[in-house]
Amino acid sequence: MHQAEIIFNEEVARGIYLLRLCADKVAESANPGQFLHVKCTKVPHPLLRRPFSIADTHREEGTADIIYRVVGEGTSILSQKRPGEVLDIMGPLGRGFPSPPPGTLPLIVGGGVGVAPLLFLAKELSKVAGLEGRAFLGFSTGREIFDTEVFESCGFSVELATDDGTCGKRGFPTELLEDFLKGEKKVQAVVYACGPRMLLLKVKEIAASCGIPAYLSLEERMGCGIGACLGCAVKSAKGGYKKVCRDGPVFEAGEVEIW
Amino acid sequence: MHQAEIIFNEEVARGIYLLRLCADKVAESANPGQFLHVKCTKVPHPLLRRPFSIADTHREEGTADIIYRVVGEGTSILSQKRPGEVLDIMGPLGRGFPSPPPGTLPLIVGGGVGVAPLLFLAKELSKVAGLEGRAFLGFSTGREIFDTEVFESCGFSVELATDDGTCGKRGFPTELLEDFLKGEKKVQAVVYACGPRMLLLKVKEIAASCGIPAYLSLEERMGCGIGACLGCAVKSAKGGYKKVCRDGPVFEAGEVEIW
Amino acid sequence: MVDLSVKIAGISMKNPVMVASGTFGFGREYSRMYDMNELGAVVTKGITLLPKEGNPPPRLFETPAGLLNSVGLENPGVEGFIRDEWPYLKTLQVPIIVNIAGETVEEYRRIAQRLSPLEGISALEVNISCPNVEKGGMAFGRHPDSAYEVVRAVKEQSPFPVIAKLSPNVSDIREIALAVEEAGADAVSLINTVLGMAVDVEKKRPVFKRVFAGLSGPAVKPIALRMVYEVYEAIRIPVIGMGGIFSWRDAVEFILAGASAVAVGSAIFSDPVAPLKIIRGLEDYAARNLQTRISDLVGLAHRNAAEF
Amino acid sequence: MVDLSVKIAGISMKNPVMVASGTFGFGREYSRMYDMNELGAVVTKGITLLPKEGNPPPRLFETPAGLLNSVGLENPGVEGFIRDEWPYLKTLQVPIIVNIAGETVEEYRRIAQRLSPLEGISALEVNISCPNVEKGGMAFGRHPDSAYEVVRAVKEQSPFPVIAKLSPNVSDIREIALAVEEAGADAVSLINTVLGMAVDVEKKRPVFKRVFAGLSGPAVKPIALRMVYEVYEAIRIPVIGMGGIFSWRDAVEFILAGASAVAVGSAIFSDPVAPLKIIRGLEDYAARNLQTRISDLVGLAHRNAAEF
Ligand SMILES: Cc1cc2nc3c(=O)[nH]c(=O)nc-3n(C[C@H](O)[C@H](O)[C@H](O)COP(=O)(O)OP(=O)(O)OC[C@H]3O[C@@H](n4cnc5c(N)ncnc54)[C@H](O)[C@@H]3O)c2cc1C
Ligand SMILES: Cc1cc2nc3c(=O)[nH]c(=O)nc-3n(C[C@H](O)[C@H](O)[C@H](O)COP(=O)(O)OP(=O)(O)OC[C@H]3O[C@@H](n4cnc5c(N)ncnc54)[C@H](O)[C@@H]3O)c2cc1C
Ligand SMILES: Cc1cc2nc3c(=O)[nH]c(=O)nc-3n(C[C@H](O)[C@H](O)[C@H](O)COP(=O)(O)O)c2cc1C
Ligand SMILES: Cc1cc2nc3c(=O)[nH]c(=O)nc-3n(C[C@H](O)[C@H](O)[C@H](O)COP(=O)(O)O)c2cc1C
Ligand code: FES
Ligand code: FES
Repeated sequence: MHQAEIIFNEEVARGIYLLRLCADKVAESANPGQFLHVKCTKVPHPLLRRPFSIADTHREEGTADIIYRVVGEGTSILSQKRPGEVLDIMGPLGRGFPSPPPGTLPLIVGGGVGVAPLLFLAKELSKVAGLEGRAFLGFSTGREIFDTEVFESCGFSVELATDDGTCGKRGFPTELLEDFLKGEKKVQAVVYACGPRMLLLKVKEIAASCGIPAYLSLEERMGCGIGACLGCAVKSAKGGYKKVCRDGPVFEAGEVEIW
Repeated sequence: MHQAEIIFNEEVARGIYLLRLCADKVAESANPGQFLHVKCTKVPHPLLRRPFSIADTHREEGTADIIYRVVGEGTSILSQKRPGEVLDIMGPLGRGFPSPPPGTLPLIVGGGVGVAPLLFLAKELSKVAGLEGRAFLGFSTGREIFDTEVFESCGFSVELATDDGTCGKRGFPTELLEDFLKGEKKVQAVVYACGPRMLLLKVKEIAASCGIPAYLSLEERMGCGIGACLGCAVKSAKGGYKKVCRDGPVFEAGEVEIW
Repeated sequence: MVDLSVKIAGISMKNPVMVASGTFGFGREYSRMYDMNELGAVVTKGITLLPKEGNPPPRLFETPAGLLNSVGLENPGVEGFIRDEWPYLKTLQVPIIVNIAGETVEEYRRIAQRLSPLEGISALEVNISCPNVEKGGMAFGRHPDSAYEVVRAVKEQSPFPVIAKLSPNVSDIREIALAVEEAGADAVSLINTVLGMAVDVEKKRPVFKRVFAGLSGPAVKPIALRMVYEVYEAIRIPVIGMGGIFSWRDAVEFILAGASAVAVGSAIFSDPVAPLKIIRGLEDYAARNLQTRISDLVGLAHRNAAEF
Repeated sequence: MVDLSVKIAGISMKNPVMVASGTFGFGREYSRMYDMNELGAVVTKGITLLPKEGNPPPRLFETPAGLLNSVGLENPGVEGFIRDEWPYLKTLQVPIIVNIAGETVEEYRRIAQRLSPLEGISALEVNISCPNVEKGGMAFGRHPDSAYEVVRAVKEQSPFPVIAKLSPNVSDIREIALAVEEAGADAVSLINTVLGMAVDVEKKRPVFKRVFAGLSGPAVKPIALRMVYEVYEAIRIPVIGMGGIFSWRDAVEFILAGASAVAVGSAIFSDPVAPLKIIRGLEDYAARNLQTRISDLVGLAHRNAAEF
């Protein structure tokens, strides 16, 4: 647990906010795919913390970013916080994305605000000299697109899709992934995905049918955030349940059942 | 019910805020002693509105003021609101202070933030040409004093008391009232009081023993604010209960039991 | 166009949103704020045989997302009601449901009798669940036998439909619901307040003189919803759902759980026009979900539970 | 200096603040965040005879100032507990209370038997109040006879003090408290979660697969407090109070209402160090109120209620 001062908290695309925290412990140790568990209020309602993926860190400045969409009470309270206010956070929590084996092509698939942890991933991967990758990113509409240029600056070639066709291809980023994989026979690749459940389901299918590994960042309602309450269950492929907060949020696609 | 824009909301003394609303309906019709029932949040907690006495109105500008002390969740939420935000208010509600009969001397006794409705009263009374009055005001400490000069500009001579003696006499404003009344035999006066329960109790006693009428502004926990829920009961001298929101908040001291 | 009208226990309402007893007085208080005829029905404050002065202050205490009340059924008595409140109420175009309470079965019977000539009453709501009085009230609603007796007695006297208002402070609310159904109730309404309390840590004593008080508001919604769901499966007469309804979403939850109509109580204190907003929200919801009649949504969660 | 220590049911605790079962796992999860030895006691997640995989997601749902859970007693079973969790727990300097649950009286008996050699267990907490399982759990806690039977069986087997954890989903919790006292319980703890539910208005079905779930958090505090107050008057064994404790004020309310110790549950999710803050708050409160022993505050609200 840390008390982290807010440095920046602004709308970066329609309904999407970037929040930058002064949190050197997080900046030092966070891995892409890990999350922060954020207390939005001091009063007894809403009761629970909110989990958000870490979207970036700056070790030198000791800062960490999250990018969130305003969807309910917690995120709307968050969006009203101003620089200088202090946020109570837990983290970095959970297990993040594994690095790709040398020589494999990282394929990133992100939907909406699910792009957030993939930004951090891309930045980390770009530290490997000469790394190239592909990013397939989907948004509802042009006005909700954010930060796609970051992927480009990290050495990823970016393809876009929007639900309404206002930008990039009309459709889903999984279709872009499929098209790409159809073209490349026997590519040594690994998929990293985050987004709505349907997206993850589709990525799992595609990866399985192409015989390449896929790492998915899952979401589940959370209580403790650290494996104590057993609230954030997801069905394990081997029977029983994994906990998103402790065993994930990133899982190898074959480990879990997505329904 | 009105949606009233906040024009001003600042700390005017330690822990005491002045909030000015753009609310022409209130400004037109409010009488001193009436109150506004203010919704502090849209979410289900805290559930109830908060009642605050009207501390001033400006008919020309269409504004109304409340002055509040931050004591709990509702007032602390209020204190964070900024100009431009819109507040949902009901009011003016309740029955205010009656005017003094011609020729009677108005004696104002206020304690702490209880001074708020008395400011409005003093301003209204000052509209009667040549009116003179006395104001006995008490505060915990010097740093919590606000707006006493307003009473002076309204033709009241002001005497101060503080609990800790940092300003004016060390003690309570009711002692100032007592001292004054001791000096003036058979004065034709009427007392207006607002403040903590002990203050009201004492004022009631003093006024009774001097045979002068006293009007007290009471506080009780409120639900509806308009007489529907029967929540804000105060024991009537005649048996049964009066409702602070509908029959008050201002009562003639003899009407109610203060315990 | 969505048809919001519902008919329950013989009462035709233009929409399923009522105001809960005790939170809307006798209507008059809110009449200056909006047109009450837009409501589905108005339920009056509880009426007893003789006037009741109610409990000493404090009567209200706020809790997390909730409200404790110990009003203690302050009311003008049935004669006072007929003299002072009914003349106004009967001019309204909205169904009026009169909530009644007694300390003995005989008292319930006599109130019902005394009200029976009042043409224009749409139904009696029999409060066997008030936790804030010394005698009667909730005591009747905690046992199937006494609940049966009270409802039976009222039903015998009343030319109007009878709604039994149930207490949540029981092990198994279905038992009570079955008993009042058997006694002839035309509908049940639930929940009344949950027995709770608060302690004043400075004075080191209970906040309320009567120690216990009734908890209402959003805090109790999950409990109320569960009870509506349970009761819907147990009985055949319609269920009127209430307890913590704050927004149209809450109202939809109750309807899907089995409520044919809903009542808004404590939320009115937060927003007097909450019932009207909820009516509009219901209409939009039904339209979005391609329902032409709101009544088609009643109990849908039961049918869909199987699909999990 | 305030003496915060309490001794209840033979357990010596350095302060009266425990963590509630199921909200603190087996302690280890929080051990990196602070020194657990500062707590009054640690209560483990509920243990069953055989491992239990728990309920399918979703298992949690937030409600106004509250939380519904349908974890379904996921746990490694008593053997798994002894193998994987006990070695760590026994190294702690804080009293460990093991929470146990079963589907039959026989299961409770066997778990108690299996745990009896574990030197260092401070007490067993017998969960007869879990609403999230198909069999057993709350079913036992809703009737005095079955509550008696379970507690009796555990008490016969257990060399450790036995705490009976009561369900709030009953008409009269005093009846159950009396039954478990008679069965030999050394203390009671209350409340477990209140039976509630939520409906997904988009999917038009219950949020939880098992439909009903357990409500905890500040929303239920007034209910829990009332039950502690009731039970304190009914029995002579000590009461451990819980349900919605969020701040030291809440803890004080429970203590004044009659709790000899308190447990913090859901609030830990909001703030893992809430229990520590509450301990400090209690200490300050006692000092401010010129109490040298926290135990002198227990039940004070009863004595002061008369003074109203
Ligand atoms: C590991 C993880 C990482 C996440 N990363 C991000 C991110 O980077 N950016 C972002 O915008 N969102 C992210 N989410 C989703 C985010 O947690 C929810 O949008 C947020 O909790 C909604 O809170 P609310 O109060 O605004 O909404 P409400 O709907 O009012 O929340 C009600 C309750 O449901 C929970 N909840 C609602 N939606 C979700 C969800 N999708 N997943 C889990 N719990 C939910 C809330 O936490 C809360 O307990 C992540 C979720 C998880 C589990
Ligand atoms: C007619 C009337 C006029 C008032 N005028 C003023 C004013 O001009 N300035 C001012 O600072 N205060 C005034 N008060 C008191 C003010 O309403 C409370 O200070 C405020 O409600 C506290 O809210 P909270 O959420 O900050 O405190 P909390 O203690 O968290 O409130 C909890 C609950 O208790 C109620 N409550 C707490 N204190 C009081 C109180 N003293 N009287 C009534 N209800 C209370 C709240 O409304 C709320 O429902 C007035 C009260 C009444 C009845
Ligand atoms: C202040 C107050 C007074 C009430 N008075 C009555 C009453 O007289 N008769 C009755 O049957 N219910 C009474 N109730 C209970 C409500 O009608 C309703 O059942 C309960 O409050 C739950 O709904 P809510 O959470 O929407 O308020 C009262 C509730 C409140 C808050
Ligand atoms: C996620 C969760 C899991 C729980 N698991 C158990 C359990 O295994 N055994 C038990 O007796 N109580 C269990 N409880 C109930 C708590 O111990 C406690 O009685 C209840 O939550 C009320 O306290 P609170 O409002 O402080 O959370 C659980 C509660 C929660 C929220
Ligand atoms: S959130 Fe508690 S175990 Fe994952
Ligand atoms: S607050 Fe409802 S009657 Fe006064």
